[in-house]
Amino acid sequence: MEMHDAKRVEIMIEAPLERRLTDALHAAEVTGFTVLPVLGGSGRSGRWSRDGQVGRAGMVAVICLIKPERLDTLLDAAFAVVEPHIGVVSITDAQVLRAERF
Amino acid sequence: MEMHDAKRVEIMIEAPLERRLTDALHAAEVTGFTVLPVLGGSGRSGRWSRDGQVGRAGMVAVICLIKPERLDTLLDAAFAVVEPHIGVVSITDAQVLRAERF
Amino acid sequence: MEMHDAKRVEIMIEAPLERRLTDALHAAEVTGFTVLPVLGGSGRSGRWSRDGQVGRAGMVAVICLIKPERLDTLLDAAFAVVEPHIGVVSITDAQVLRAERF
Amino acid sequence: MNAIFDLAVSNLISPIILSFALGLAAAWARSDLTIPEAVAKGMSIYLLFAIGFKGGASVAAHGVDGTLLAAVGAGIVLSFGLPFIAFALLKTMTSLSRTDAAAVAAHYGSISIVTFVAATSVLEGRMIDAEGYMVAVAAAMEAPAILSALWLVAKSGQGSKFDPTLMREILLNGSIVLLVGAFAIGVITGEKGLAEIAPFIVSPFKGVLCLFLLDMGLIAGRGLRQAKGLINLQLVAFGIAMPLIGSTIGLGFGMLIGLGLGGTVLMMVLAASASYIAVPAAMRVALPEANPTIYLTLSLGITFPFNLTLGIPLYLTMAQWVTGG
Amino acid sequence: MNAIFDLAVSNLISPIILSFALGLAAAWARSDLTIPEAVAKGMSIYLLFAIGFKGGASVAAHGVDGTLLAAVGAGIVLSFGLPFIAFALLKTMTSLSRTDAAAVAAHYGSISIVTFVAATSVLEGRMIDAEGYMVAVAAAMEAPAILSALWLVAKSGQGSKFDPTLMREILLNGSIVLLVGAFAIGVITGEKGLAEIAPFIVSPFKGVLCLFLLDMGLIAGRGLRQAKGLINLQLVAFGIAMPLIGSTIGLGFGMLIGLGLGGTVLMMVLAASASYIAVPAAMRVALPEANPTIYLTLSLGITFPFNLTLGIPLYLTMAQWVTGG
Amino acid sequence: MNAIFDLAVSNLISPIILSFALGLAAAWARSDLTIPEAVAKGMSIYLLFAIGFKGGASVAAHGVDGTLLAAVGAGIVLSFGLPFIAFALLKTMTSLSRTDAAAVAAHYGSISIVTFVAATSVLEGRMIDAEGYMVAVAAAMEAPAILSALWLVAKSGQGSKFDPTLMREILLNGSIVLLVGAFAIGVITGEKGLAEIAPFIVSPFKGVLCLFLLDMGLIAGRGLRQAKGLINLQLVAFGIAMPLIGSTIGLGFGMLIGLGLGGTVLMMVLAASASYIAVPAAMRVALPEANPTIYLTLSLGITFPFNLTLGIPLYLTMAQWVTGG
Ligand SMILES: Nc1ncnc2c1ncn2[C@@H]1O[C@H](COP(=O)(O)O)[C@@H](O)[C@H]1O
Ligand SMILES: Nc1ncnc2c1ncn2[C@@H]1O[C@H](COP(=O)(O)O)[C@@H](O)[C@H]1O
Ligand SMILES: Nc1ncnc2c1ncn2[C@@H]1O[C@H](COP(=O)(O)O)[C@@H](O)[C@H]1O
Ligand code: NA
Ligand code: NA
Ligand code: NA
Repeated sequence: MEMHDAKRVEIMIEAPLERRLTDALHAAEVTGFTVLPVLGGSGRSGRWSRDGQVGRAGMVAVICLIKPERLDTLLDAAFAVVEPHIGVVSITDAQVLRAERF
Repeated sequence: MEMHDAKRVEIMIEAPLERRLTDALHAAEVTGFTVLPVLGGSGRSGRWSRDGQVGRAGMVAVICLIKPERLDTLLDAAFAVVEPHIGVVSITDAQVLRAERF
Repeated sequence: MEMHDAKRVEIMIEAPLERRLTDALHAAEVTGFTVLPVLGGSGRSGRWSRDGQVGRAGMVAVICLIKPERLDTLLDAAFAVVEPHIGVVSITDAQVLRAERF
Repeated sequence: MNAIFDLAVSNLISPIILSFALGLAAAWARSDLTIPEAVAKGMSIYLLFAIGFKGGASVAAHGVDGTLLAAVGAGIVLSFGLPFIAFALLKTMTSLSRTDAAAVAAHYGSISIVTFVAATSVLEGRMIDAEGYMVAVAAAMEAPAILSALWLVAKSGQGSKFDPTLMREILLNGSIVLLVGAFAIGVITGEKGLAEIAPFIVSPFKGVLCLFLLDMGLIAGRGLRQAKGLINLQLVAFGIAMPLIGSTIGLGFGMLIGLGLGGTVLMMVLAASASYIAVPAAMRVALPEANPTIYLTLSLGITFPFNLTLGIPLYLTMAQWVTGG
Repeated sequence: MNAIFDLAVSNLISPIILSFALGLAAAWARSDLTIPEAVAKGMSIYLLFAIGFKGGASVAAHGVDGTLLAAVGAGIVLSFGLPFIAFALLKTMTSLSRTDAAAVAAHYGSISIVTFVAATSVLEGRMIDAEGYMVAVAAAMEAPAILSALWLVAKSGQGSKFDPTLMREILLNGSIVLLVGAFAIGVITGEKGLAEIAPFIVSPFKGVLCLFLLDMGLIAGRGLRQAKGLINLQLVAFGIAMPLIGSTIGLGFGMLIGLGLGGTVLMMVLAASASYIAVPAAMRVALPEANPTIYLTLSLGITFPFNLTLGIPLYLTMAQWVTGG
Repeated sequence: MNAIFDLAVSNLISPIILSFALGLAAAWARSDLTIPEAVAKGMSIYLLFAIGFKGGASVAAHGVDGTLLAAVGAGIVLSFGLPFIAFALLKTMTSLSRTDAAAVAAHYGSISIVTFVAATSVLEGRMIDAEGYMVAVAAAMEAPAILSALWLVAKSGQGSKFDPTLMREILLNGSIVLLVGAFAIGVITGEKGLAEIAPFIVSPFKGVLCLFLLDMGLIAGRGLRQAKGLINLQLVAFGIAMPLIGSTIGLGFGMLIGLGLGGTVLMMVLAASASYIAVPAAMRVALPEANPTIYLTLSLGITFPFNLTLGIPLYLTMAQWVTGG
């Protein structure tokens, strides 16, 4: 099956910032992404868990598959939102089917 | 620790098709996979969110770790289900512990 | 944007063992990780789904981004917990922003 | 005319309708108010269980008059038939593609159980009895429309869409199974069973319905926001014309088989309402090329609020005129 | 015999049992009906809180007769002891491995709170009072069986399974804490506290129980589907014999310590029922080699429905015979 | 003194408080008892809807006396003003950074709707009427405090924190929209609307509140565990002093605008309580440098339990002394 190079970017960000991040991605014309829920975690600011929470607590994971040449645009847009906040950005080499979608 | 090469395939697919996909994987003797929930996302068909939904709305992410030589079998099986539908398939090089499990 | 090499470790483990795993990671001074919910899956022990479950059933996915040189520490700690149990450990090469966080 | 107007106003200022309006408004203003998916699903399970059970218990109490089978049969015929009318209307009034039109048609042949429940509330508020087995009619009308739509698409040479897994999924859809199952439990355990669980399925029912409609309002509002540009005047006109046509046909069937006033109104409401839970999921599987934004916006964003606010009082008035009730 | 039969039939046509049957049937037919995990957990929290609170308030109202401590003690002895009987039976009747047999045995020493709740409903329906503190006995019986099972495995030289984290987890298990905590709140706030929240924990209780049993039916049904092939006749026989043995021993203990008719029946039900929430999670940690399909299918797929349908009326009849009540 | 003591004791042994204590204890003991996020959110939606609706219906029933606007105005002034007092106190009493102090101050200017609800329950238990529109005052006090805190930070030259998206988010926050919306529905549908859904929003209310407070106790307990070391005596002192100051000012405002005894107590409670749902989320966006552990522990771990147990009876006694009620 024909596969095409792509980058898989995974952004863990605080839930209250989700809309800001996805708006920034849209503004940068990164219109493909998927948001996954996060149950809990641990980092420099300690452990946390979503159990029993009521407000927009916790984090979400935003996953973007993107053409390699558009990676920098994405990272610039994402980083502007994530930078003053806690959160983690990682990038992996990937391959995708149906390249016309990215 | 001893590690073995593997492929990590991530398939984002509409929730109403989940059973068809996993049945197709089983039929192709791909019996190891994990299904993650998805909160929302954005693509060519616009933005969506799972909040407040009642039916089998939204998407799920199916993750398969598989021996590299079995990748094509998996992709053929998955693609037959995904092809007419919206959804994204990505493949990453990975390594696994306990190779006997894959 | 400056990126730094890292390893992305994904551990799928039974939910009743989550605390044991995260405690073991902490004990090994791996203090950064994120826990994702899992809806269901399939493996050598058959298919399962979280729907309608009441107890601490099912699995969770624990994701750790870590400096390559600390990978072995992490794997040793994780493996000690996972080994007698069902569960899957995979490792991918990744890159991260803000390396000082890892 | 005055009567409809009064009825409409008194209908509009009920907590149920206002909760829906609150949801619409909150979504429109882009508030972050949301109901968790699990809670929304939980409420829909509650509503289906309660409405099914109450219908069954009522059948157990009042006995089955000869019209039960006729009513279920009429429902099935309506569900099979309405999509053809909807399809013809759409091809005439709008510029939707064949597939999109068929998908929309499937929704209008099927039913919205929440509209049904809201109508039941209105009838109860006016002390109008309705045949308990109308719940069974509702269940019977969920699925046939999907087949008609698939047939409409297959006919145009796009290949058969009928696959047996899909058929099984459609017939054993969770909401059908729950509605029919709860109905059967109600029939078996009767008034005694109802008395045991009435404090759960009767007393708080309307309050749960309010929160559920708040959620429907939120989803409809978000849908309408996103559909801007896609939904033109012709589509809106269809979304209002179709329930009027459907309810009129429903009225005819109701009279024909001799339903009482309440049952006739419910038959009209079933014919007038459009699915937005079961059918959309089936369409994603069977007609993935059809655009979900169109059918969801029409059924949930246009027809649902129309029925909820103006439709139900209108259908009641029509039925009263005709039956002289 | 006729009496049991009547009791069994009237028990079988209750909304509670039929809801369970509906769940079983839906799962069997592979319907996509499911209850969201969060809703199922929410209902289980509600049930534990309500049953604990009501038990406590009843103790506050009727005072504690001298048998409370004896009953709790009896419960602990039963929970420690029953696994040995179950284990011996399994090694005789079936070909399960030592570890699998021990894991199953742990489940049968522990209890199913939903079976307990269903029995309470049956007693209430027959106006039979039961000692409120039986809830405390239920809580006390949750954990000891696990220790017996670990001991059975350790004895066979497979290394000690006792680790202190595990012990803490078992004792501070959410359902034990909630049951005991709600019981304590009920004791402290008494009838006055109960009156304040009765419209929440008393009136809708049975209805919530129906939906919860629908969910249990769905899970049991899915489990039975998957266990085909693994579950043979011997295992089914064990799943029915063991509650009969357990209940008989429970009857003896109930008589010995002088419980009333209601309390004796509940003691029998506790002894007869098998855990399917707390113990499975503990087994995954402590005995990961044991096959969860076996113990879950036995406790939730065989013993639970047996107790729910035939067991409870049978135990009641037995207790009535013996106590002459 | 005896009166407060009696009130405090009778307050402490209510199911509501004891449920909170149970949650605290379970978290402290590291039990795995948790309430699913979706269920907790569902309960909070229920509570907001119910309290808003009941307030509105009460306004519809008793009419609006001239003090409604004055009360809302007073609430806004309090919400804007209290953060300055809190900030000054924190800079004097503690060694928090400017940003941390401002973030904490925002929480104390805003309100805790659950504390408000608990106070309403206490008043109802003592048959003390309160102005229904105090719910509107509560809604009006949610947001202004955030602006004061941002201003406090901006003033120190750390750059403007006011961005329009944030302002919209704060004002259209889900809990404000739901509270105000339900209040409006209550006003429009009045006693008639309330009667329709009372079995849902009135009867089971207190019971739901118990489970919700169990959850709050679990979260507070887990928070306190993790905050060990970060929370020193000065911070604890602030967490108790601030509600005393706030309630006293609230008392003054209540007297000034002529609220009745019930309304005055509620105004005191609003001034005394600290947000732990809406404001924390806003702070994560607006002041990410501020440490959430500090403000969450103070508001949910110190001030909330203080108000719940000792605060409310104390404020009631104060108001009774002053109004002679
Ligand atoms: N190394 C890591 N790997 C995976 N997730 C992380 C890592 N570090 C932080 N996170 C996630 O990001 C959140 C905030 O991290 P921090 O800013 O370090 O407190 C944590 O609670 C985790 O959910
Ligand atoms: N580039 C992408 N990266 C990650 N997820 C995507 C991407 N494109 C699409 N998706 C997911 O797939 C869904 C359907 O995509 P589409 O068919 O483009 O509308 C979206 O709503 C996302 O959840
Ligand atoms: N190859 C795989 N890829 C992804 N997830 C897997 C794989 N194998 C097992 N799993 C997950 O691990 C669980 C237990 O696997 P097993 O021990 O093989 O039964 C499964 O139910 C899946 O959720
Ligand atoms: Na219809
Ligand atoms: Na037992
Ligand atoms: Na305040």
